[in-house]
Amino acid sequence: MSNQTKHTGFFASLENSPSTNEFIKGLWRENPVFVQVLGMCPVLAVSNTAENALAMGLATAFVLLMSNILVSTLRNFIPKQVRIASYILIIATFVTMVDYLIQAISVDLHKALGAFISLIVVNCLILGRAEAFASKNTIGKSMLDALGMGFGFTFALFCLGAVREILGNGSFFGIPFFPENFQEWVVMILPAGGFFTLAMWLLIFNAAKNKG
Amino acid sequence: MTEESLWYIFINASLVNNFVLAYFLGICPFLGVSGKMETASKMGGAVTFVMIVASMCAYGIHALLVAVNAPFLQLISYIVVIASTVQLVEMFIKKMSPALFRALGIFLPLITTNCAILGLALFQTNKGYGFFESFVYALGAGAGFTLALVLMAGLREKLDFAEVPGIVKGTVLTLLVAGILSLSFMGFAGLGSQ
Amino acid sequence: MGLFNFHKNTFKHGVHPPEHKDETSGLPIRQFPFSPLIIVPLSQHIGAPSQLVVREGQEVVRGQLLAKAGGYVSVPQHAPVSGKVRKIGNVPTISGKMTTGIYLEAFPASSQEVLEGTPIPLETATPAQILQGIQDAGIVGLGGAAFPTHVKLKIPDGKTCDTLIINGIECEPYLTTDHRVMLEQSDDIFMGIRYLLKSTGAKRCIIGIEANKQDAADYLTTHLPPGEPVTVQVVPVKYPQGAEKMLITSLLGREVPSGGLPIDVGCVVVNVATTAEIGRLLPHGRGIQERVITITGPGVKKKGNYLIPVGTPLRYVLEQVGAGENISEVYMGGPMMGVAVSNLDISITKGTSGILVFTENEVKRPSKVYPCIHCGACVDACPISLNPSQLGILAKFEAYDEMAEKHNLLDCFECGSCSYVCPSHIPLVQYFRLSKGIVRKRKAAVKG
Amino acid sequence: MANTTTEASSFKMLQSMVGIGLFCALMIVLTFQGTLPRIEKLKAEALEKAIFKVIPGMVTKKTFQIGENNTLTEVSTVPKGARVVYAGYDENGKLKGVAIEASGMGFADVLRILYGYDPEQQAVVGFYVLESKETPGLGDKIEKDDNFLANFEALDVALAEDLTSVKNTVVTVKSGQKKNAWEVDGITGATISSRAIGNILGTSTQEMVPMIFKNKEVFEK
Amino acid sequence: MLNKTLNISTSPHIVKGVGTNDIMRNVVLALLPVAAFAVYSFGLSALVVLLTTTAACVLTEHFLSKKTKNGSTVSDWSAVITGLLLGLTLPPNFPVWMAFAGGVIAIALGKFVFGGLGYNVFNPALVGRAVLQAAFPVAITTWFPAFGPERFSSFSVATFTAPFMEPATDGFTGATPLAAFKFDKITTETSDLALGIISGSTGETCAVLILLGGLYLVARNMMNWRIPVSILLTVFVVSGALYLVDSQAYPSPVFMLFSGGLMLGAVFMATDMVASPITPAGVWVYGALIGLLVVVIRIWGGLPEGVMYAILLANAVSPHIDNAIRPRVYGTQKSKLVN
Ligand SMILES: Cc1cc2nc3c(=O)[nH]c(=O)nc-3n(C[C@H](O)[C@H](O)[C@H](O)COP(=O)(O)O)c2cc1C
Ligand SMILES: Cc1cc2nc3c(=O)[nH]c(=O)nc-3n(C[C@H](O)[C@H](O)[C@H](O)COP(=O)(O)O)c2cc1C
Ligand SMILES: Cc1cc2nc3c(=O)[nH]c(=O)nc-3n(C[C@H](O)[C@H](O)[C@H](O)COP(=O)(O)O)c2cc1C
Ligand SMILES: Cc1cc2nc3c(=O)[nH]c(=O)nc-3n(C[C@H](O)[C@H](O)[C@H](O)CO)c2cc1C
Ligand code: SF4
Ligand code: SF4
Ligand code: SF4
Ligand code: SF4
Ligand code: FES
Repeated sequence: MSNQTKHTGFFASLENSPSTNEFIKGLWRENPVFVQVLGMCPVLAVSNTAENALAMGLATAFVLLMSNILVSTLRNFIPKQVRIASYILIIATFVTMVDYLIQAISVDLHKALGAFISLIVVNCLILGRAEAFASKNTIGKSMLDALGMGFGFTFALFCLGAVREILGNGSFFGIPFFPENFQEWVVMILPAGGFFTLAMWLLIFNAAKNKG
Repeated sequence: MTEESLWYIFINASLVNNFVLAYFLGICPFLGVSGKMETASKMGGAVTFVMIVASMCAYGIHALLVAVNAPFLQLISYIVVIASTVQLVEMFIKKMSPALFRALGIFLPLITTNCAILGLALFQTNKGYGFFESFVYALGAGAGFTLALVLMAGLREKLDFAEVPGIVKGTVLTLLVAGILSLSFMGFAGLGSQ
Repeated sequence: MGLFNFHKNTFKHGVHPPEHKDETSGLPIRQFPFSPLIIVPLSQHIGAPSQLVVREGQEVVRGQLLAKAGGYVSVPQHAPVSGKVRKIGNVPTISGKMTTGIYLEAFPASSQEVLEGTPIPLETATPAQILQGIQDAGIVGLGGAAFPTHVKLKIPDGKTCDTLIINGIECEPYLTTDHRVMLEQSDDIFMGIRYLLKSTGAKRCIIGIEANKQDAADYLTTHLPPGEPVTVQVVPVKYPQGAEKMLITSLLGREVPSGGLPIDVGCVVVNVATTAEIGRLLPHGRGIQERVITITGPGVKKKGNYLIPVGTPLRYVLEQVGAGENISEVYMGGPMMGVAVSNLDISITKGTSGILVFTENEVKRPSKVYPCIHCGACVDACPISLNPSQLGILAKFEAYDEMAEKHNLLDCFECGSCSYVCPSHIPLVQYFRLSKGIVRKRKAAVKG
Repeated sequence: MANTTTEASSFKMLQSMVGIGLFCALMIVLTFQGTLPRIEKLKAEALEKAIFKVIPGMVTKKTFQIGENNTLTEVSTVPKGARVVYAGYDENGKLKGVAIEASGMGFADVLRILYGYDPEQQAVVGFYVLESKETPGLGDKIEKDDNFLANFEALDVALAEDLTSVKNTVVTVKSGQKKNAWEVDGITGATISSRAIGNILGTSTQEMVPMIFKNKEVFEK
Repeated sequence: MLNKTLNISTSPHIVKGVGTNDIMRNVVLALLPVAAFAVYSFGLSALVVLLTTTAACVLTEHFLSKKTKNGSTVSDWSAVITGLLLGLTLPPNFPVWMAFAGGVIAIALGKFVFGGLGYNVFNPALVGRAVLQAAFPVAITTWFPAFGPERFSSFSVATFTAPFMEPATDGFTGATPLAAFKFDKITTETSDLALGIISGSTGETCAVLILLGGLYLVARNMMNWRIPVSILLTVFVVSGALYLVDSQAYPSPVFMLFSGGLMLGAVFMATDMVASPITPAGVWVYGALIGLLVVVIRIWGGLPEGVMYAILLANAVSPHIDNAIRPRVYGTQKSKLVN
């Protein structure tokens, strides 16, 4: 726990410098998953292994970054009435691109992530940041915001994926983590395990918050 | 593809592979709108309705995209067409049945860009369902979503009057209940496969 | 469940606490000694307190008016003994509040002759005159509620009373006053019934008696005055059969609507002791000065049914019946609904039907309260078919409005059956009393 | 859009939407075109790998489309919606086996498998799971459990005398109770999944094996 | 002169004797014969499983309640029931470390997070079992023959598996009657089923003792008889109807009643009042729902047995049953429904 407190302190000191603030807040203080509880579906669905979780997190972060950049660039050109429609268009475009890119990297990975790549479109984190931040801020700030939120999201997904894979599969990034006849807790990679693991991480966050 | 009877499609989408509890689709409304039974059942109705509309749209668009050979437009066209169709239907309902609109109205805009809706459209396309199969699939997915939401709401209303330890209160408790519900739904595994 | 709702000679649900009636039911009513000091509170009934008509130092004769009715919903008080008004001042009451009362010093040598008044002749009196006579006699419900009987007997415009029900149920454990009254005062009862039938216009009268008082039922049946529309009906033993709503359902299969009164289903319910009092007092124009009280419980040596002057201090009563220092709790009334006494200086009132004395042995109640385990015992006990379990949980979380709006809190008539059966020892009825008070206050605040 | 928008902003709206639309379309098409070759290549490789798995010893493959009346014609690309089988040959061009796709309901969802049939041995000679949502660590033993996979090294699907059906339908039996060459030894704890495989193979071989056997020469051309 | 400070209490001043802890203690009592038979038929391994789950539940309850409430709540005996019942639903050769984990999960996840005794919305023992079944599906479906000759002299090789390690599976795996029927259409003699001459979970095998325990509790008014009656009746009627339609494809209703965990579940687990509806009419609906789900899962589902899932699902429906089915309040016209 003392380790935990130190971390909070470390992050807190970083937050004092304004330029890093936009970045750091998404990692910890406003973590989209653990604090804001946004975009839960991919968090639960594709966090059954560390690899999937990381890939999904990075894909989401990429879309977030690109759409934040574009939205922020165009923020003075897009009329208010068609704002949301154009954001959706932009996001869908980047998601389609990511979808093909991942297919081009590995068919297996694409199969594992399934439809959830496409579902990044409706992840409210992305639309939310576009609407709440990028449409009002400069490109630089929006980039930092997107990176912070994106990495915060990836970090959270990774936390879930790591726990679920280690316990549920006895491995970490596909590499065996335990002696040979370790008994896997299959429940962890089942849907119920997703709920339980997320609940556990939230519990830890709550406890840390109450302490700090 | 094996022959899947319509009945099986329905059971599969609603119970065996429940959208919320097995596929993790629509988790946000599941966590957010399951506090009260009344809102939960209305939300369920609204989602089912939008699912059917979305499913029909997706069937049409898919046929069109196959015809013009432009698979890369799938996602973008699904989302745009579903969103605008729901908007149109919403306006239509507002005109035709103000009562129904009042019941579903506030939920409709929230749902349009919900991942359960888009997920349904994508899955039915992946599975290669025909028109009737898609319709039944949407009906089953909606029923399953409603069931999960309504069960959760009942439990949460009961838990409003329980001495839940402070640290567990809120989202954590909801997630734990969802986990146990998800375990319970595993009892339906393989239903219809025998 | 409507299909199974046929009339079964009793009401739904209820409980069967151990009766403990044998200890006193065979003991005839005996006159209790006069206490040297009698304290008559001016507020012994529901409604406005009576208004003094005597001064300090004045000498009064037994049965003389001490205070007149303080309004329509009020009754006068009469002197329980011949003696001297020593003081008019604050007296403690069972609720813990103080009220004005008259301290009477009994004349030690007095013959305690009762003063005669203006008789109310049964044959010639109009219903209004009978009601006036009942009020003037100071009669209130002796069944426990102490509600002025003449108010209850006044049939509202547009309603009719077809059945007069005489409540001889006495479902509270330990108590046997009504039992003895039925065995010993049948003439007064039948006379009272005549007055009541006349004043209410009812066509018939049913005396309801529980099966554990078969002797009383047989006695009354054989002595029924011929040609009069009076019958006796025996019902199974079950608490709270004596509650008027339950009794109406048991005898007639009618249900008093929620929030309504017995007259809404054409009934008036009067306790047997009240009836006997009416039958005894009205022909002589007298006022009520004493009543039958069962004194019982493990803490009492001389158990029995006593005719005790109203206003006798409780301490005096207990000393006379040999209650020792081992007593732990004293209740006015029965164990299910009676009120625990904190102060032995209070005195007997018209509403006192029993005095129950427990020693430490009986009050070693399980003190640990467990959470509700949803066993459903309370649901199976509640005669109103409420859900005490849910109400209890809501009360614990102070959701009073939800209790009233969704769970019919205000229909609870505080019989205590739920608390009695609850294995988790949750103070359910205690919660409900508080909650009802709060809900009523909130409602009043909204209205006001 | 019925509110008091002026001409100018209407025009601006249209302009920006069209602009964004064009930009998006461009991006998508570019990505699609850019990644297409590699995606196709990866997919083909994956398929190749699977076919290699189910037909031991094969070096080259040909794709045959199943037409109406069960006629087989060689195709170079798979037309949309067509049913195909893959024939595998060794370095001498000799037919080593035919890879057939089949599917059926498993424990959790539809199972899709590929199996290799050798007309010479009249046996199933290889097995590969293309798609499965069976429980990890349990149902997924059907693709990992060596004992189970060993069932498919030579699973008897010999034809009956009249050559129109398989003599003994493939079936899964309880673990450790395999007695005949056409039986699949089940997996304890994954009875349902392993039985599903038996059923899928039984149904598919009854349908496909006589047809393929009949058309043996088509492959050997 | 009488000079005594009196206690005051509010009415009613008497209470019926039975307390919640008495009820719970009696349930334990009623379970003991079942447990004893389990040990008799499966031997030492079963004993170890039962002791482990009970100890795990009691210890977890003790530590958690000590931390959050004012003092330990183990004295109410409810944790003992949870532990015993959990043990009775596990295979006799279940590894000890898994059984212990199950006990901790049953109390922590099944009871504590909801606020402890009286607040759990699911049956805690079954929550424990459901997690175990999902976590270790192989171990929990590896059965052990009853009345093995060496059952009192040696343990199953799986029993003392090192923590977090996979249990070795010995050659002892025998199918339960339900699995035998489902996969091989083999039925088992009814008398064997009733008397428990079969393999299965530790405590589910002897229907007669389970029924006797239930009768004892019903006689002492500590159990709601309507629940087991409505469950068993529904299973009998529905499976009987199917059997009449096609006696080849569907098992006989008697077989359905006496096989698997139905008896134990209907008598001791569905009757956990905390997670079941409270009104008599509601309880009939609840029982019928469980019965129906059991038949559906057993006959058309993928799993051979569905009692646990049926009860958990019905637990989840309970609040709705309580909400929808209310007795008509005295003096009101129709049952007051809250929408
Ligand atoms: C303010 C008030 C007004 C009442 N008005 C009437 C009435 O008009 N007619 C009547 O029969 N009873 C009336 N009652 C009496 C009650 O219905 C009931 O008989 C009394 O509270 C005692 O009954 P219980 O001992 O069963 O509670 C009234 C009671 C109160 C407190
Ligand atoms: C729970 C409960 C139990 C009662 N039991 C009796 C009883 O046993 N005998 C009785 O005369 N009145 C009993 N009452 C009072 C009656 O409801 C009713 O007020 C009384 O019979 C009317 O007669 P009274 O006004 O002459 O007292 C009971 C009331 C309640 C609420
Ligand atoms: C969480 C869970 C997942 C399961 N997954 C599978 C599965 O993927 N494949 C399967 O055949 N059985 C699965 N089962 C069912 C049982 O493990 C097992 O197949 C069934 O009880 C028959 O067991 P037997 O082989 O001992 O007869 C699953 C059960 C549970 C509880
Ligand atoms: C008849 C009866 C059956 C019970 N069945 C269970 C059970 O199946 N599982 C359990 O954990 N507790 C059971 N209990 C004990 C108790 O209700 C349980 O610990 C609570 O659910 C905890 O709040 C039972 C109690 C009774 C009286
Ligand atoms: S789109 Fe809606 S449902 Fe999906 S993550 Fe966002 S808020 Fe939740
Ligand atoms: S779109 Fe914005 S406001 Fe809506 S849920 Fe997402 S982040 Fe919240
Ligand atoms: S006190 Fe109220 S809730 Fe309790 S049993 Fe009596 S009427 Fe019902
Ligand atoms: S009797 Fe007590 S424990 Fe039982 S349901 Fe009622 S309130 Fe709960
Ligand atoms: S509903 Fe939230 S991401 Fe699916």
